Amino acid sequence: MLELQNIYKTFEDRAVLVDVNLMVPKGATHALIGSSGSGKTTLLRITLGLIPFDKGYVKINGHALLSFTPVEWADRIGYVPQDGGLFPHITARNNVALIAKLRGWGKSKIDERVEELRKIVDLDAEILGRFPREMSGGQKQRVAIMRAAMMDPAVMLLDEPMAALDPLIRSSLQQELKSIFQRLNKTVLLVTHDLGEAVFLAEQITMLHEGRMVQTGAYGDLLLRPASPFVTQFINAQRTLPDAGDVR
Amino acid sequence: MLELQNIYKTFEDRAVLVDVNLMVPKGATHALIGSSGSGKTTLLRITLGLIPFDKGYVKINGHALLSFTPVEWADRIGYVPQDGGLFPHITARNNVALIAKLRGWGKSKIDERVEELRKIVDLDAEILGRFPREMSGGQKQRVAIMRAAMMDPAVMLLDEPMAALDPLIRSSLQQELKSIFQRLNKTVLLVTHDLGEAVFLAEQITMLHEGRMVQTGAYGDLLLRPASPFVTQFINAQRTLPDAGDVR
Amino acid sequence: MKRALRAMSRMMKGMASVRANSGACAVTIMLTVLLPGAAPAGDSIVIGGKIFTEAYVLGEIAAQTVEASSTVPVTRKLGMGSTGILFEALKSGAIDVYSDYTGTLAEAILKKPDLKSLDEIRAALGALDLTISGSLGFNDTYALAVKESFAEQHQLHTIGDLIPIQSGVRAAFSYEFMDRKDGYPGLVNNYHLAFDTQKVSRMEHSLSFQAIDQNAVDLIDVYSTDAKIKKLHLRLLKDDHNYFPVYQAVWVASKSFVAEHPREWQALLALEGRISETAMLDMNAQADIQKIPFNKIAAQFLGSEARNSEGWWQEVGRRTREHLWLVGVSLLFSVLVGIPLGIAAVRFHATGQAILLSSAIIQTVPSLALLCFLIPVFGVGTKPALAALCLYSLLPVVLNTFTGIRAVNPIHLENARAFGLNRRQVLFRVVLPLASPTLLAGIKTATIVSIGTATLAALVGAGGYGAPIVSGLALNDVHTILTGAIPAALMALVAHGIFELLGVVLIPAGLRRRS
Amino acid sequence: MKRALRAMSRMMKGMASVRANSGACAVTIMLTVLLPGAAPAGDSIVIGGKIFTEAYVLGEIAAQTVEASSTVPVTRKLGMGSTGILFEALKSGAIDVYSDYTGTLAEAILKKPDLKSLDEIRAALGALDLTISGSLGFNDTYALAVKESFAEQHQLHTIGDLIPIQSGVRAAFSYEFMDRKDGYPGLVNNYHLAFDTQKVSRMEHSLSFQAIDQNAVDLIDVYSTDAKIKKLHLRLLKDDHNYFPVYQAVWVASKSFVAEHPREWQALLALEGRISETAMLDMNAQADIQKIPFNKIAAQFLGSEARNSEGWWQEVGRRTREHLWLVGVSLLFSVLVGIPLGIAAVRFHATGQAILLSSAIIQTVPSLALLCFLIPVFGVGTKPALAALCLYSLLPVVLNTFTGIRAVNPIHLENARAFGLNRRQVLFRVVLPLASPTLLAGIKTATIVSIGTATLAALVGAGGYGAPIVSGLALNDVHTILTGAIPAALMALVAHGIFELLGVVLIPAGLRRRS
Ligand SMILES: Nc1ncnc2c1ncn2[C@@H]1O[C@H](COP(=O)(O)OP(=O)(O)OP(=O)(O)O)[C@@H](O)[C@H]1O
Ligand SMILES: Nc1ncnc2c1ncn2[C@@H]1O[C@H](COP(=O)(O)OP(=O)(O)OP(=O)(O)O)[C@@H](O)[C@H]1O
Ligand SMILES: [Mg+2]
Ligand SMILES: [Mg+2]
Repeated sequence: MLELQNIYKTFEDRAVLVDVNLMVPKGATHALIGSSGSGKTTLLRITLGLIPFDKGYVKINGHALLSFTPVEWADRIGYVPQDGGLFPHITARNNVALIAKLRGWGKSKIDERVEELRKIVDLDAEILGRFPREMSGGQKQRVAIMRAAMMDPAVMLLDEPMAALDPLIRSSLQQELKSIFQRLNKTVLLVTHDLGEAVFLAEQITMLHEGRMVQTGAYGDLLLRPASPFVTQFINAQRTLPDAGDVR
Repeated sequence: MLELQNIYKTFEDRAVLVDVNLMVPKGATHALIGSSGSGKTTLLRITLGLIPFDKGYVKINGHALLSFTPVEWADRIGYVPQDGGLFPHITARNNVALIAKLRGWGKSKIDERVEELRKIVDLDAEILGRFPREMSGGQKQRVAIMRAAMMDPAVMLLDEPMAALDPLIRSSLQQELKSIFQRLNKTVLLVTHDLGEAVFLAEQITMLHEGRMVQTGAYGDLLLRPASPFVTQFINAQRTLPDAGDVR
Repeated sequence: MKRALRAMSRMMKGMASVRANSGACAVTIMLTVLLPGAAPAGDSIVIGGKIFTEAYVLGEIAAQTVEASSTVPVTRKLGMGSTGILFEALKSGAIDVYSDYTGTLAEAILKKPDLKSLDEIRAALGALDLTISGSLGFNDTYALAVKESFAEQHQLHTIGDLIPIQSGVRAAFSYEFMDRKDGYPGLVNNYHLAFDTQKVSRMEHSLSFQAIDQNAVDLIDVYSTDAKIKKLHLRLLKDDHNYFPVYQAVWVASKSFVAEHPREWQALLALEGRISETAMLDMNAQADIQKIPFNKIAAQFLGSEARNSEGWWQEVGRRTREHLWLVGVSLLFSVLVGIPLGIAAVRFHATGQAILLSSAIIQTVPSLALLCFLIPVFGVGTKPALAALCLYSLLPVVLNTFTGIRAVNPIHLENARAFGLNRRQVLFRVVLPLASPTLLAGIKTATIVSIGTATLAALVGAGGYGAPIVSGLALNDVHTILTGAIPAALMALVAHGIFELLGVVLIPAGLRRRS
Repeated sequence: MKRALRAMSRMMKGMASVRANSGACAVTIMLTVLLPGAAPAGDSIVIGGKIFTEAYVLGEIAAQTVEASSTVPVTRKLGMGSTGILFEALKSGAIDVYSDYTGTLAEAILKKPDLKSLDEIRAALGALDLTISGSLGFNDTYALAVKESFAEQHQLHTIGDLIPIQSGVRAAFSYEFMDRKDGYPGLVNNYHLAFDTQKVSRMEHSLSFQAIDQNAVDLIDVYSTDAKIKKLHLRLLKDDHNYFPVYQAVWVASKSFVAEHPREWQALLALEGRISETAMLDMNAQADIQKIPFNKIAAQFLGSEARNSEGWWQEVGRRTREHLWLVGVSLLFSVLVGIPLGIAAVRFHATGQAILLSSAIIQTVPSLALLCFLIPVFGVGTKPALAALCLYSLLPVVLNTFTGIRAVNPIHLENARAFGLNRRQVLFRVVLPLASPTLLAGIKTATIVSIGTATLAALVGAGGYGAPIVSGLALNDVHTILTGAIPAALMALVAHGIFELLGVVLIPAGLRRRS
């Protein structure tokens, strides 16, 4: 269970998060949507203990962030940064395997796990030997997902993890992730701009706007019982494909 | 008019582009879609003259890339790199205004133009004073679009320019861009994973797969007369929002 | 430790006494451009001077004479390296007047050693837009000296007086005097002397004073105004045949100075014939033996009050200016040459390796050896010191420029090109700003190493903090050493501070961390 | 230029003659750990020796004696800095045997100057696990010398023989001899001499030889085996009262050497009493005046063939090893100390400024002054040179480490923490690899500066390429200078190459550019 209580955060006197409350029960997937600059990434970084915040509590299973060492905390959480955040000086494989190595995993165990994840994200084996600067945007993003999943953490924080993927890989990866989350009972907090993705993966959705929570609820709530006109506007803005019938 | 003829490109003996041909008439917008790692970004970089290629021609209005100096060529083209590619050491405003300054524009002319663009991408004025590391993903992406448009180039190459934007800003920006492209008769090559975006902005769509062109045509052609089952698969993979009716 | 100190002091003396080195000729291109002789003259009258006792005394006399006759401020640039340097300085207007000797002018500047008379020399200098005064009254040339007591005993006044006792005289002559045609061989010829060659020995010049003092010898050769003549109670024997070449002391001035400041030049000319050999010898002795400050000696001679002796603060101030000049120029060099070399090393692979290698190899030449090798090229003084400092400051700057640039993420270069920046713009707008922290660290290393190495410059008479350090080491006087060492350390502190500030100004804000 | 060279040569000599410096005491912690006296002994017998002519000759004699009696290879470590250094080396097993004098052992090592007899001294050394041989046959102490001719004339053989002519004798004694209780004052007392004090003068030791040669004086003090005694045809007056302290030459060995190599020790003991004062004086003269190589002199003495003189290649090889040792240790130091300091400077702001400042200030102490200051602490030899090199190599490494780390994009640190790397892991897996190009450039600068600065080490007798450079400068012999300068430049070349390779190994492939 992941809990965020009354989080406040300012950057140089500008309030970026104001009284954010969030509760993701164990095994649940929660989506965070909202306008650009509304504080989604900042919220994930706070949850990870990477940046200080002004007020509030972050808890896992009732234990506060501060009662863990940074390493213990990080070991509980898998993280996909918004830009992938691969280390530039090591290969994709080493990016994925780094922590496992440091935790003393054997080589065969690591290789097995990497292979398993590689299949899930549908990446060519050969690409794992490359350095980040030699990969395409979507390839880097998939490696970042592999890295986050490597240690099989109980909690996962994903910051627009599939934004750079083509529809085909994206939808199959969404399928995979959904089944993994359910099968392994992961607690997941997912930031996405793709409402379809949010609805497909998450039971609950929280909409953020200018650092404040506008509404939390299932998709149906947002659609049918919007807390403000902005919610409706936001949902309707998603551009859909024209139907076959509308096309010459 | 932007022309790519018989482009071949290998990275360390791996073929990345194979016999790519593309023709974007003056004033037209062309979308490039395709799977991750299929060579879309590479194709844009080749068009810009940033990396050498093995075979083929790149032409603007019938004049080959090689008959221009790099600076002349770059002055004709506006570019949004896949990751935004802002210079980390200068502010957003300076990123946008850099070339204009170097080309000797007056301060008021620059300020006016920046303000105009800022409104189009719907960015807070205050954010222009920040450094890239102090901005959110979507904010950086909008600054990158401003920078590409700053000098009002005749040709624009956009590499997933709106991937990190929320649906609301994205759809309004798509509107703005479409009208600009039409009004100012821009020649545009756009890479996107959002089929809706491709269909909305571009008359013609080219689908790339593993470095080869699979099909070029209007959306209707791809949908109704797919060159291969992969095309259909790709289009259908786009996850759409459930209708209101399907929701509790 | 003590011996080491003593040995160093000897070394310094050896170097400082390199007197009229022609030098300053085969100047390499870059360095000449950077080294305009010395700081420019400006609105004051600048009195120059060479780096030995007599030149300091005469320089002080000139300065005080001008001060007494004029309202124009006077700047003293005494202790400059060599005849060549002073000559260049005079030509370029960096100094206005200094003292020299007719023989030296004829030989070292005019390269016509057979010019003897003042008028001939003045005429020849006229072509170079220089002029000289008449003789100041003394002739600083070779002379023969005996002990007063010995002279009394044998009634010796002139060289000719030696003839009656010639077979019994024990003489010690310097190597130079023995070897020069116009030294011993000509002398014997001219005066028809017949010494007992068994009793004539060659000896290091400084040892011969010791030898005559201990009555080991009776007759030695000296410079006619050497302070030791007085100290050891020697008597000079008159050269009544005028055999020895004439080294009349004169003022040397640029014609423009004479034209612009006729009153001051008249005041200097008024000193013609006023400084006798005895008077000069006396003043040299006061300086060398009694350690009376030059300005007091000059004031006493001129009959005026001494201006206040240079205080501690003034000395430190002057040393600071000298040291800053040394460090500043080499810093400028390392920036203007080192950074472009570093950039070139990145751009052209083979050339790059060559550049990196040469700057590495230069660094392996030990500083004393480098200074020794540079003296024949640049003479003594600020120039060889600057040349050495410049060469030493290259490696850190070149290497860090190279490394810093190579570490720039190539994606930024690609983007810069994509947006239409040309090579220059990519360099100045993207590459250098992004590499600036590493670059600045290289320049900082070079600067601080320079502050340390510049203390060696005193060995070639370039002044700076090295001067008190070197003389302190020579005298084994910790207080004097610290007069140089503490300001040098402080300068390093200040440099550190300045580079912190420069970091704030030069490193783009986007790269700095808020911590 | 010539004068500068001569002055330098004098300086070198002054430094090399610092003979039995106690030193090696107040060693700072870090450096003692790093400097184990010299390279370890290994499987060969190591003969040590101090840095003056006689010690070289005796060392060569010992080495050849052992070689003749043994199959164990012999290593020569002649020319080591000071008694203290040799003593430490002996204790640590870095050397096995060297030659010394009873008086020196009593004073400098045992600190009991009143121990006189060989047996007392041997007993006292026993407690330190050392032993000595009997006297080799000569006593290198103070002695009085007169010219042979003068001796003949006055029938002088012993000091007592001076009494009849005492009022007429002109004497020149060194300052040290005049001032030491066991010098002149005691001598006069002991022998009831009554010189005419008017005729006794104090003089620099080296001058007194000149003075007696020129018949300026009749009597001087000397060391009893000084080569000049022979050169100037002096006669030593017998000290038949045994007034002067005894400085018997002996072999000093560690007990473990005696136990493990009894045969070799016996061979050395067989030399007891075999080297007379005249023989030693003769050999010193051969070395100093005739410039015969030490090994030839020793071979001739021992009656065997000289082993082949060290060839050019061998000398270069040895110099290379010495130089590498100097550069290697300081490089190690700069890596082991400089990098951690640089890291600390990033982590703790105030401490960081202090670290950067101190490494900057160290750099401003000029090398000659630093060496002079380090001699009292470390003695002469490799240690002060290493200490100076280590201190100088800090700044580039510290500054580049600091700069390199600060330039790492903080986003990578944040990500590393997010993935659960602890501080150490962040440092070693992310920060240092990303900063490695800048770091490596700093180490490279430090190394190459060290290769250059290490040539100064010859000034304190630490060998290396500086030795030929320094003696070449002294002799004004370009060929000899190049024997040191060219290999130093080549070493810089090789270092450059090695750092290129290191770059390939140490800089993570992901950061390198394919160009
Ligand atoms: N280091 C920083 N210094 C100052 N302001 C910052 C910093 N980091 C983020 N911000 C600001 O905080 C706000 C929230 O940023 P955040 O990255 O959390 O937005 P986001 O919701 O993730 O947006 P996006 O969807 O565009 O990624 C933005 O206005 C951003 O400009
Ligand atoms: N510098 C490089 N060295 C080697 N291979 C490279 C390099 N840059 C790109 N590639 C490879 O070339 C192929 C095409 O890359 P490109 O970036 O063009 O793909 P893309 O179509 O833009 O993919 P995405 O949608 O994921 O951004 C990929 O397989 C990629 O791994
Ligand atoms: Mg974000
Ligand atoms: Mg791409």
